[in-house]
Amino acid sequence: MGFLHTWLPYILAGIAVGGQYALIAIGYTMVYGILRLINFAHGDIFMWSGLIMVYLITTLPLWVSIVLVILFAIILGTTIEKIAYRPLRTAPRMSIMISAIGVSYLLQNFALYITGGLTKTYPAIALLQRAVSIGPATTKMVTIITPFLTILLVFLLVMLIQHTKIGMAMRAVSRDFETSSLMGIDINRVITVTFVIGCGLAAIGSVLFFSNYTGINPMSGAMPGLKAFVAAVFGGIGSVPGAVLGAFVIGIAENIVKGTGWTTFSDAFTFVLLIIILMVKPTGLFGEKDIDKV
Amino acid sequence: MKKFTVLSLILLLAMTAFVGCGGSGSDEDTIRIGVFEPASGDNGAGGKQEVLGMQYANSIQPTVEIGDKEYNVELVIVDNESDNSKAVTAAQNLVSKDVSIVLGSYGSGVSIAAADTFSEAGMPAIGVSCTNPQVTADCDEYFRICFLDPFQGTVLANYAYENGMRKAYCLSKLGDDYSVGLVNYFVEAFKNLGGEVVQEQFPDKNSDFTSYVANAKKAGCDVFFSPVSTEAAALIIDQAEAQALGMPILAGDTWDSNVITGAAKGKNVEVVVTTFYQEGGNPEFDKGIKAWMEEDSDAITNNGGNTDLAAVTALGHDAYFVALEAFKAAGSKDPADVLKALPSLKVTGLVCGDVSFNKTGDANKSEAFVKRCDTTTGTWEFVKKQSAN
Amino acid sequence: MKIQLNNKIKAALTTISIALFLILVFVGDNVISSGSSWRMLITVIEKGSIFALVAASMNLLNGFTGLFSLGQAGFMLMGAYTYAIFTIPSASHDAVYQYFGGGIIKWSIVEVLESKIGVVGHYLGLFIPIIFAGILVAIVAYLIGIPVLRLKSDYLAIATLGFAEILRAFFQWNTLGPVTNGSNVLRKYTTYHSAIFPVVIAGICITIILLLLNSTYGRAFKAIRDDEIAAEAMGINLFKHKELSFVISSFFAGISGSLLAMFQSTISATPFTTQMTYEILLIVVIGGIGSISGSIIGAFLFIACSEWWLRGLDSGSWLGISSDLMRSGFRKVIFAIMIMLVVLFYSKGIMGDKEFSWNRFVNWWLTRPQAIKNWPNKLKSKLVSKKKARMAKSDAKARLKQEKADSDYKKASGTPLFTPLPISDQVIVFDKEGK
Amino acid sequence: MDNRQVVLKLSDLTMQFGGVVAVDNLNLLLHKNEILGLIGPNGAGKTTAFNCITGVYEPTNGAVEINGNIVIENYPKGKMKEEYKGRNLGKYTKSQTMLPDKVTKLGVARTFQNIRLFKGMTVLENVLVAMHMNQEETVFGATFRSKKARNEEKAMREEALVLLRKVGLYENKDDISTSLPYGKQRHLEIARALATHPTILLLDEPAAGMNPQESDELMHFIGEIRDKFDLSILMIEHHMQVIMGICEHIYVLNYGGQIADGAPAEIQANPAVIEAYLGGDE
Repeated sequence: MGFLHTWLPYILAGIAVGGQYALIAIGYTMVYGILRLINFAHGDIFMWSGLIMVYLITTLPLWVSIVLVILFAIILGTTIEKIAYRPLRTAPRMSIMISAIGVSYLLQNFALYITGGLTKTYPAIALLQRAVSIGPATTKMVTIITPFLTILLVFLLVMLIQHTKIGMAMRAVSRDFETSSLMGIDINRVITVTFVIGCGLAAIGSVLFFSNYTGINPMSGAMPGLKAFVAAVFGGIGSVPGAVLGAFVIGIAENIVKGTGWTTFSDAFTFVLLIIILMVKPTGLFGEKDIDKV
Repeated sequence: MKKFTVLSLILLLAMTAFVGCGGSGSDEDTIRIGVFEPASGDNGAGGKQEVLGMQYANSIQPTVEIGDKEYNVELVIVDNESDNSKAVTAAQNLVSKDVSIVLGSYGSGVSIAAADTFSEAGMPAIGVSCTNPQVTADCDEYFRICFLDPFQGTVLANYAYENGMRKAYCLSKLGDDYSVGLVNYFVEAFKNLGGEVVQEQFPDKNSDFTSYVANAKKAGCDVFFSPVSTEAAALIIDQAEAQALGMPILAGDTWDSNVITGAAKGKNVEVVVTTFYQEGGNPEFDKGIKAWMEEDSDAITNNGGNTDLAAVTALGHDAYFVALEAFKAAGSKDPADVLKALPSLKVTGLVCGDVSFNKTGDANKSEAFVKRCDTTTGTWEFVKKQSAN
Repeated sequence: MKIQLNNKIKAALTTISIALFLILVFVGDNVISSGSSWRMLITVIEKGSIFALVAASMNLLNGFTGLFSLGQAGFMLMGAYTYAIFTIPSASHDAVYQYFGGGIIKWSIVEVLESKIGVVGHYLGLFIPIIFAGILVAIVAYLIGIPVLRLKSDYLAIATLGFAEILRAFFQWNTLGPVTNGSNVLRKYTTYHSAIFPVVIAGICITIILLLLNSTYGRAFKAIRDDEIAAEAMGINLFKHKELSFVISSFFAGISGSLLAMFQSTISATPFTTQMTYEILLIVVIGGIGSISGSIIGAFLFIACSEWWLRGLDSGSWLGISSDLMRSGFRKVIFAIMIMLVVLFYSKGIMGDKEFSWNRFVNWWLTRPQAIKNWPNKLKSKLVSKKKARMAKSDAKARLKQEKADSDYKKASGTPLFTPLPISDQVIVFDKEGK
Repeated sequence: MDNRQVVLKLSDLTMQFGGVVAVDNLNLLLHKNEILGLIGPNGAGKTTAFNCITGVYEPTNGAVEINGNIVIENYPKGKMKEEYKGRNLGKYTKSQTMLPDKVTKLGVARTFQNIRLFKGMTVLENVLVAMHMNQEETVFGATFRSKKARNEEKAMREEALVLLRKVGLYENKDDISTSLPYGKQRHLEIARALATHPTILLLDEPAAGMNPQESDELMHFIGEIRDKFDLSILMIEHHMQVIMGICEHIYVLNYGGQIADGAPAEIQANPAVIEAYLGGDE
């Protein structure tokens, strides 16, 4: 009981932030699955979703704003794919990754310009920010809602991947890009859908994340984005359940590290975890080994 | 073909840039004051508020008479991005724009980083709200018009101890000279008084303060001392409310900002800060600057959306007038002459109290204002004047 | 008509231009007063040469060995700290390490040598810590390389990025405070006195990199970049050569870090973030992946744009244009857009993978009048070919539509669209090397 | 029986990927100065066998012996133990692998089915890369152009040029390797392999994509280099004309398994081989 009393707040915080990382990580893992691209701009799409919410809420009602934010993220994501990734699809992999880094740089700097470099306060969503007590710990409602919502969304996503035609096409493309296109699958459509799902989930993640940590500045997306990516690698990049599991592990571990006084290393710890997993099982928890073709 | 376009573009850029830069600088009737402040990054909000004070001062007093000649005063503003590595080039940029004196910065880290640049160029600089002792300690060119962290730390420790707090949780940001320094001086003073402390640091770009608040509760502290940037402050206040922190949050001058009052409004938290200026201390100034801001929507945006005054704005205003006095005393706009005139300068009639410099170039200040946030109205209420003894 | 210069002329041209450049820097540094707007030229040259070095070192890894590594900022950080720690004068220790009782290293290499052998010692004291910083970084890189270099492309990138972040946290660790001053700035250490210093050091280092690349080892690196499997079949030990490239690259990154420390005159771990690595990478891309001369040009352009030429965009008027849009941050937006344009439309960068050559330069210069004259025609033919491509594309689209209709028809008549692939449960899996 | 010395011996070599047996119990002997053919329909496991010999893959079971020494040996372990479908389980108990560069250093050079030249480099540089492994000078000496490094570099260039002259690429020495016509690229690959000073040469479909005249030339060329460089050659080839023309002995694979081996005439008459080819796609 004493243990729980001490550690419950950290675990709760870890689960909440883990769920939010999970929603971002799905975007990374799916895009990587299809395009073999670390979409470095994904974290910034997440940040922009938060930023747009700040501007929308001043004139529009909450629910409309949330829907618009999700739409915005989807449009932003697919546009980036069309402009910055699609033309480079046949180029060497390094070029497309550099393009992703360039987009990330642009999104951050544009946010810097729009906000004037100031931190914006995320609008209070009463439902999410209400304080609740669980045993000895007091926390925000969003902490409780996040894991359930995350798991629900992931369940829906897995159903989609498993049982719909587009889901099947996605699996096929992730298996073998070229053969799939020869088989008559519309690759562009699959990629667009992937970005739609990834960015939509990131937008939902941004609502949850920024309701919990209410400051948004141009760099707000960088660290969560990086951690979500690590979560995706941890779980075996390409695997949706793996990414979710990885995200929860990283969220909880990070908070426990902070709780034990190693606060200097709370971010670095994520990377230590990453390097350990890459050394022990380079393909992550759920990833599958494969063979280089000679 | 491609190469040609790129190269000609580059050449064009280079040439025009030279022309563009070379064109300015020989205007006889203008005197330039360099403003070395962050407009982005961690301290962007504070930096902008500080610049507002200077701009307002410039609007009410746009000229200065040196000898018998009247000069127009022009502010040359450069963004140091709250980043120590960008600060050096930003400072060099200012120096190269033929300014006569530099004002700033808001934060200590960038000022320390730029000190050598100013020193090499023989450029006098007046720190506005950079409170870390290292800014002026080894730099003859740097002066400042605010109090110092050892003083502020002691004041805060005294306040805490006098109000029955015995165990303090101190949170600073990694790599931030201001918060690390102030926490250090606070801890020293608080321990001397017989208090007990728990110290922690959070990394750059951190936005999750849940665990730090939980740590403070776990350790059973009486006060949460976190003199960090306003960005982090809003997040800390938020978490304190969410987890029912149950102890007052104590901070230094950076927190004297409408960002904090905005964040704390309607929340069940107690926020106490020490600062340079209390709104209402000089009604004429308050009224003037508010009217000025209301005319300019950009100014309101830069002030964070309303006209609530931050102490740094008042300090910025004062810095501008100190600079004008320095010109008058020097009788010249040559940086070397201004530098010679500064040590013996005495300026009165400022909003944050008279300014004179001691041997290291720091202003002689003996009192700080203690303010508490009224969470129902979202404004600051004056508590007391606190001294170091 | 193509002009071929003989080697003697080329060597002479190179020597003369380097000498002229050094004289320019030296004279400029001493003549241009600090109040002049031309002073920024010297600043840009100083910082530019430091970034040229680190970009060249990154190019050695990314462009010549084909290792996508993103750890450069971490190694620079380490180099900067190593240099700073060993050159803080003993008199300043108490002031610098004010929270750590003056630190535990109470001496400075510069002072020790100066007291022993005078002025020569002072200058020697500047060089030794730089080399030492490079060596220390190289050793750490060697250790990091053992596990990390077994990883491929993206995984390698993310692991090196992770190590850079770990290094940063490590240097900020309070427990190491007596050495690293925790997360506080290090300052007061000895720096160079003339802008020519970083230019010369960076120049020497870049020359060494070029020499290395033109040796048999350089060829082996390029072979690994072009085709790992074929390189291995040619008897090239992949791991040994990757490690070699990684260590050498880190060595120079460490040296550029110590130069950066000298340039900035204060150093703290905070700015050495992933963002900094990205910026170095963008320099490499702008200059051309696989071209050292490209990295040098890229570095000077990047620094000049971000620190000097575009600054006007932030303050309301630039090149005589003024606009309300131009407020704080506008410079960076324009800059980011420029970079994106390079990445998307000039993906080979300024130099592609070619090095600067006098022959090409002279011929390029001589053909300019003709090229300018031909420009309208060229543009026209380009437009025509673009139009053709567009038409071909729409044709292809129509064909695709037809095919789809066919396949729909087939589907309706019972032939499956594609054979479902055997995919294990809910897991999407792929091979590492996607095409 | 062949009395020449055995330079390469594959014993029960088996390679299984997941549930697919790509090479099934291959036993093969290559004698000194012999030209050996390895044929079979597409997907028969020929290239996989090459990859096992050169260390690119780790075989699942079996051993590779070079010049009388076992250099690679393996047996099914871990998950593979249950999944293993091949034969001779338990016969091998040692696990010994060798990286491709080490195999090359032992004197086994190879070419690739889908030409793998270093695309950014000139013809001469491609050959020079292959000589790098014999360089004794350290990276330090090479960078700073020590006397030793200069001498080595000079010797390498001379040797490379000799080699290029021998394979008829001297005129193309400064061309970018990938700009060469297809046939010359094949020649360059062989020259590059020769530059590693091999005793055993593995050729993976050297005549692929060549017209009858070119492949005829190639056939003579292979015979020539065998004599000039004192080589033992193992080659995979689809062109029956080439195989039958120069090979002394032929092994036939189908679905990973070895279905026949013998002299060219025997193979041509072998019903199993005819069956495999008619049933296959080649």
